[in-house]
Amino acid sequence: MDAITFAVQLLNGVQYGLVLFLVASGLTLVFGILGVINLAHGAFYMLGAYLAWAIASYTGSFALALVGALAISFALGVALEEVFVKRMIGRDHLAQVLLSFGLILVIDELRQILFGKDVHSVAPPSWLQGSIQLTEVLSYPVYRIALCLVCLVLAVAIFYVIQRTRLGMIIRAGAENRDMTRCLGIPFDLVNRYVFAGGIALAGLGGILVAPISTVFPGMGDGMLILSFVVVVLGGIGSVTGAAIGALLIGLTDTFGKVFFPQVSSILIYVLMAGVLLWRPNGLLGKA
Amino acid sequence: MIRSATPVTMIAIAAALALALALPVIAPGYYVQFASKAMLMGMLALSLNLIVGFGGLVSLCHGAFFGLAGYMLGFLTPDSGGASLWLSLPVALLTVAAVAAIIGALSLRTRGIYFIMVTLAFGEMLFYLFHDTRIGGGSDGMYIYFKPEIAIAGSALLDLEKSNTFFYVALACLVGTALLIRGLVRSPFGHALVAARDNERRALSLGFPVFRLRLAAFVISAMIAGLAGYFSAAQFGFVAPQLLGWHLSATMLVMVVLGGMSSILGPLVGALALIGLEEVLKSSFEHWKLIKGLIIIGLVFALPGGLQQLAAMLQTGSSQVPDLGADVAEPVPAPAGEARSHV
Amino acid sequence: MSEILLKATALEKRYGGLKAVSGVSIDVHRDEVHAVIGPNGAGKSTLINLLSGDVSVSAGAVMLGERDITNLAPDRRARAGLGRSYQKTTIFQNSTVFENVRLAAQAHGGQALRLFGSVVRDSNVNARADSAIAEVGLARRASTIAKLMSHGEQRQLEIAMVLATEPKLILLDEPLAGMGQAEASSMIALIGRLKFGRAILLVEHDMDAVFALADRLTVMADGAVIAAGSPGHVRNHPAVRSAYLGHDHGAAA
Amino acid sequence: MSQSIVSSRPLDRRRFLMGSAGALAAGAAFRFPTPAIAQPAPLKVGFMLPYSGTFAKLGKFIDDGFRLYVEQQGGSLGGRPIQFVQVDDESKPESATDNMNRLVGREKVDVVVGTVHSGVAMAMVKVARDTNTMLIIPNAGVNEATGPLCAPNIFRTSFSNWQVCEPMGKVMFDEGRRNVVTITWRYAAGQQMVGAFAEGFTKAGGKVVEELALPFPEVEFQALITRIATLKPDAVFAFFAGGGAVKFVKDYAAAGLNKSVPLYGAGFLTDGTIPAQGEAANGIKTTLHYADNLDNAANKSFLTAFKAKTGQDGDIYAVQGFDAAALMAAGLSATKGDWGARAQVAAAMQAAKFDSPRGPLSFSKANNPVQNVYLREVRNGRNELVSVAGQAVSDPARGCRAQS
Repeated sequence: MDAITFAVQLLNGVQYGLVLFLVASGLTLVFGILGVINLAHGAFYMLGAYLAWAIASYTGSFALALVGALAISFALGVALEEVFVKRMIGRDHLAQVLLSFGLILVIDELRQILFGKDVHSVAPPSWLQGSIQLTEVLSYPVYRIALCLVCLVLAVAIFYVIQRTRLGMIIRAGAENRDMTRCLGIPFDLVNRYVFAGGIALAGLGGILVAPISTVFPGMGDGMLILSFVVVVLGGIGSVTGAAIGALLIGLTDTFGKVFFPQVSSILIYVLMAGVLLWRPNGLLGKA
Repeated sequence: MIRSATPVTMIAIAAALALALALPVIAPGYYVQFASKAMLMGMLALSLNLIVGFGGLVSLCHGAFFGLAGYMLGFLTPDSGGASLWLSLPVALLTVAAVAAIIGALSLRTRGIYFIMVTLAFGEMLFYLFHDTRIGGGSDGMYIYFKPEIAIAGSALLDLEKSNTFFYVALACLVGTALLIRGLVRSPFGHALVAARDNERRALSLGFPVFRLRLAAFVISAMIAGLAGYFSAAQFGFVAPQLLGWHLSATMLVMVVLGGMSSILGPLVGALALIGLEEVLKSSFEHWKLIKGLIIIGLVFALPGGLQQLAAMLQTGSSQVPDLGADVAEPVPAPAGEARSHV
Repeated sequence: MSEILLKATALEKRYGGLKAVSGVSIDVHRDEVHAVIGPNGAGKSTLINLLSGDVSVSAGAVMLGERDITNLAPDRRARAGLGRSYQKTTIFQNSTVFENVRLAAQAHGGQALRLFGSVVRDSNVNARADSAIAEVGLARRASTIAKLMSHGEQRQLEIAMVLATEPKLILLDEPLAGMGQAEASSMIALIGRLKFGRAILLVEHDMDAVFALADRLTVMADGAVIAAGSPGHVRNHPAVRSAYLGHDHGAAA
Repeated sequence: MSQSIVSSRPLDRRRFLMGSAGALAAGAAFRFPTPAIAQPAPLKVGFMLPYSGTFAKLGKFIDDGFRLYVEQQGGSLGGRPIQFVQVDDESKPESATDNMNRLVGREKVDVVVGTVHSGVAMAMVKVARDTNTMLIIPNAGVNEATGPLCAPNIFRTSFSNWQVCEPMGKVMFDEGRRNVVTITWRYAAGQQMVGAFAEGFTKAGGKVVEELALPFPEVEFQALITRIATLKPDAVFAFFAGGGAVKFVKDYAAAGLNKSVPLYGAGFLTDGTIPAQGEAANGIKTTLHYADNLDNAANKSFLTAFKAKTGQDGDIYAVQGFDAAALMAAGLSATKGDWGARAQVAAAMQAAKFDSPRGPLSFSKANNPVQNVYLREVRNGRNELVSVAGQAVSDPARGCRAQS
C-alpha cells in the first residue's frame, strides 16, 4: 500500500469515526446526565435520515432538509422526555430497556406508515457534489471532506459547551452528583429535557448528514445503535472525550480491517472492545 | 423470598399440563407445531428469568446462546441424515457453556447499565461472527435437513420428524426446565444468588463468592437457552444470524416482565401470552408491530409487575405500582428505620 | 498476651493524589475489643473497608492470624474468618430474621453453593442460625420480617448474621449509630459479650460506649494514627485533645 | 400491502351441493351431471412474497403479474377458478419455515408461489420437499433450488444465479478486458453470481485479480473503492441489488472510477434502480434475461396490459410472476383442471414452451428456465438491449439427481 492510498484509507477511517462520534456522543450524554439507557438511539438516527429525505425531496433543498429534520428531531426529543423519559429517571434499567425497545417498534412502524419502506438516496447540496482528483484513477467526493469538517466543528462545539459554558458546568456537575446539583437550585428538570432532546438531535443529525453518502433504508438504525454502544463501552459511559477516542478507534479498525482482514473485519471491533474491557472494565475513560 | 405455590396455582398447573398432554389429540397439526414453538420460547423465558429475576442481571445476549446452540446442531448434522442427539446435544450445550463462561467472565466484571451494554455488544459480536463470515453460511443462514435422531443401540427410540413426538419432547424439556429452575431457586445456590441481587456488598461480606455465583447462574441459564435453541433449530430446520440478534433477547425480556419476575413459572405464562398475542395481531393488523410496541410501553408504565400484578389488582382492587426491581441493587441499601442524626 | 488475630501494617489508601489513609498499623488480639476513634473524615471507615476488603489497599499488608489476606476479595476474607457490620444497616429487609441469619450460616457451611437440595432442610445450617439468633437475643423475633422491626433490633440482627458466619474477627462500623438510649445500652452489653473467643475492632463515635467497651484504643486524624494505647493513656494524650478540639467539637461530645 | 393472511371466502361445501341440485332441477334431469357443469372447486394459490421490507416492490410486481395472467384467462387456469392467499415473508429467512407451514399446514394451499429472497426461498424449498407441495419460484436465483435440491414439484420461472452471469465472462473478454476485480456482498447470491462470472471469464481466458466482498447488506463501500483504485484493473464486475446497488454505483462514480475503470455487473445492479442512480449509472453494462426495450409481440402486449392494470411500467419481476401463472396454466390444461394428477401436471409444466415477454421460454430437466440472456447498457435512463449474450442458456443444474 503506497503512501497516498494509506492516507486516503486513513481519511476514510477518520471520516467514519467522526460520524460515529456524532451519534455516540448523544448516547453517552443522555446516559451520563440522565442515567437513562436509550436503545432507541439508532431509531432516531434512521428517522433523521428519512426526515431529511422527505423534506429534501419535497422542497429540493438540502439546507431546508437539514434544518427541518434537525428541528423535528429536537422537538421529538423534548416531547418524548416530557411524556416518557421523565418518568424513567430513577426507574431500574430493565424498565428503560423495555421502554426503548417498545419505542423502536413504534418508531419503525410509524416510519413505515409515514414514509414507506423503500430505500432512498438524498442528493448533497449542488456546491458539494464534485470530487477532488487525488491520483490518476481516484477522486475523493467533496461532500465526504465537507462531512469530516462539519463533524470536527460539531465535536469542538460539543467540547466547548461542556468544558467552557455554564450549561456545560451544570451538565458536568449533574453527571457527577445529581442530588447535589438539585440542592444547588439548578433547574435539573430543564437540563434533563434539553440534554435528552440534544442527544436525540445528535442522533438525527448523524442520520441527516450521512444520508447523502449512504442510502436511507429501514434497518440503518440498528447497525448504528450497536456501533454507538461499542463506542460508549470503549470510551466509558458519560465521557464525551472517551466517545471521541472510541469512535476514532472503531472507524480506523473497521476501515483497515476491511482492507487487511476482509473476512473478519466486523469482528475486529468486538475483539478490540473485549480487550479494552479486560484491561479497564469501565472503559478507557470511565469512572472506576 | 419464594412463596410456596397456593392450591389454586397447583390446580392451574395440573390443568395446563393435562391440556398440554392432550393437545396433539384434540388440535390440528399446525397448532401442535405452534405450541411446540411457544413452549421452546417459554423455556427461553424461564432460563432468562434465572439471571434477570433471581440474579438481578439484565442480559441482552441471551438470544446469542439460543442461536449458537442451533448453529451447533447445524454443524453437527451430516449431509446424509440426522445427527445423533446423544452426541450433538451435549456438544452444543458444552459449546454454549464455554462461550457463556467467557462472555460472562468479561461482562460480570461490570455492573448495571454497563452489564447491559456489554452483553448487548457481545451478543452482537456473535451475530456478526455468523453474519459476516462464511462459517454457518453467513447472512444466508444454514439448513438442517434432518432432525436429530434419538436412538439406543441403533434402534430409533423417538422419531422427532413426527410433529406429535416433537411436541412431547419439547413438553418434557419444558417441564424439566421448570423443575430445574425451581430446584435451583430453592437450593443454597439460589438463596445466595438472590442475596447477591438484593445486596451485593452484604452477600460478599457474608462470604458468598458473588462473581462465581453469578457466573454459574449465567452459564446455567445460557445452557437452558441453548437447549431451547437446539430444539428450535431442529424444528425449523434452519438457523440464521438473526436468531442471535438482540431483538430476540429484548423480546425475551418482555416475556419475562410480562409474566412477572418474582415467580418461577411467571415468565412461561408471559412467553405464551406474548406469542399468542403476536399470532393474533399478525393475522389481524397490518401494523401489528406498532401495537406490540405500544403494549410494551404500556407494560412498563402501567403494569411493571406483569400479568401477576394485573391478577392481584383484579383480586384486591388496588393499583399500586411496584418497580421492576430486577436491577443490580445499589451496593448499600437505604438506611433502615428512623435513624436519628448522630451526636 | 493472647494471640494476635488481625495485624495490619503500614496501610495506605490513595485516591488520585489524596491520601485517605496513610501509614496505619493496627492489631487486634483474641478476647479483645480494639476501638478506633477520631473526628469525622479521619479515615476510620476507610480503614474498616481496607480491612474487610471492600476497598483495595494502595500499600501495606493485612494478616488474619498467620494468613496474608491483603489481596483477597471481601468474600474470601469473610470465608477466612472475618465478619463485619456496616454503618448503615445492611440486612435483607423482606426476609424474616431467621431467613437472614440462615443465609449467613449457609455462607459459611461446607456446601454454601450447593445447586440442589432445599436450604430449608439443612439441619446444620439451621442449628447455627438458631444459636446466632439466640446469642444476640432475638429468639422471640425469629419469624418476624426484618423491615418490621425497630432500628435497634435490625442492628442486632445484623450482628447475628455476622456471628452465623463464625468469624474469628468482627469489624463493627458504628454499631450504635441511630440508636436510642435503651437500645444503645443493650447493644453495648451484647458487644461486651461477643469478644470472648473472638476479636473485635470497633469504630464508634459514642465515647461513653467506647470507653465502656474498649480494651485498647487507636486514635486517627487526617488518615493517620495520632495515638494508641490503653483508654487511660489515650484519654490524656495531648494530640488527641487537640485533634478533637481543633477539628471537630461535636464529635467528642 | 397487508401482512395478514387475506383469503377470499371459499365456496363452502353446502352451497356447492345446492348449486348442483339446482342445476339438476332446472331441466337437465336426464343428463348425468359432469364436472364441467358443476362449478369446479377453486384452486388455492398461496403467495409467499415480500410485501414489506427492501423487496416490497418486487413482491408486489410478481403478485400483480400473476394476477394479470389469471385475469386475462377470465379468473381461472385450465378451467379451475383461482383463489389467492397471501403471506408476507418480510424477506426474513428466520420466519420462512413458520410462514411456509402456515400456508401449507393451516391454509392448505394447493400451490405456493414465492419468493424473492434466496434464503427464504431455500427454506420454502425444504418445506415443499418435505410436504410434497408444488412450489413455483418467481424470482430467487439461488442455484441449489434447481441444483442439489431439485425436485419434480419445484419449478422456477426466473433464472439461476449461474445462468445470468456466466455469459458475461465471454462478453467482457471479447471487449478486451483481461484483468478484472469482482465485488459483491458476502452471501450466497453474491458468491454464486460472481463465481459464475469468474467461471465464464477464466474459461474465455481472462484473469480475476481480486475478489472483494463485504457483509450483506453493508453499504460502506469507500474502503473497497479505494482498494480498486490501487489495483487499477481493466474493469470491475459487480453484483449488488436494491439500495446497495444504488449506493455502490453512486460511490463508484463519485470516486471518479467510472471514467477509468468501466463497471460491468449482473443485471440487478441497474434494474429498477436507475432513477435513484441517475447519471452515475450511464454506460454500465449488465447481463440479464430481460431488457427494457425487448422488441417482441408478447412483451409489448404484456407491458400495455400491465400498465392498464396497475398504472405502472412492468419489469422483469412482473414478467416472472406473469410466467409463473402461465406455467401453471400449462400444467392444468394438460389434465383438464385436475391438479390431483400431480405427475401429469408436473410433466406438462416441464414440457411447456411459450413466448414469454422475455423471449422464448422452456424448461430444463431440473425445472429451471431455458432462456436468452441479454447484454444491456444503461442509456437514456433505461437498460437498453445491446446484444444477445447467450442464446437459450440452460443452467447446468449441478448436483440435481432428479434429472431423468
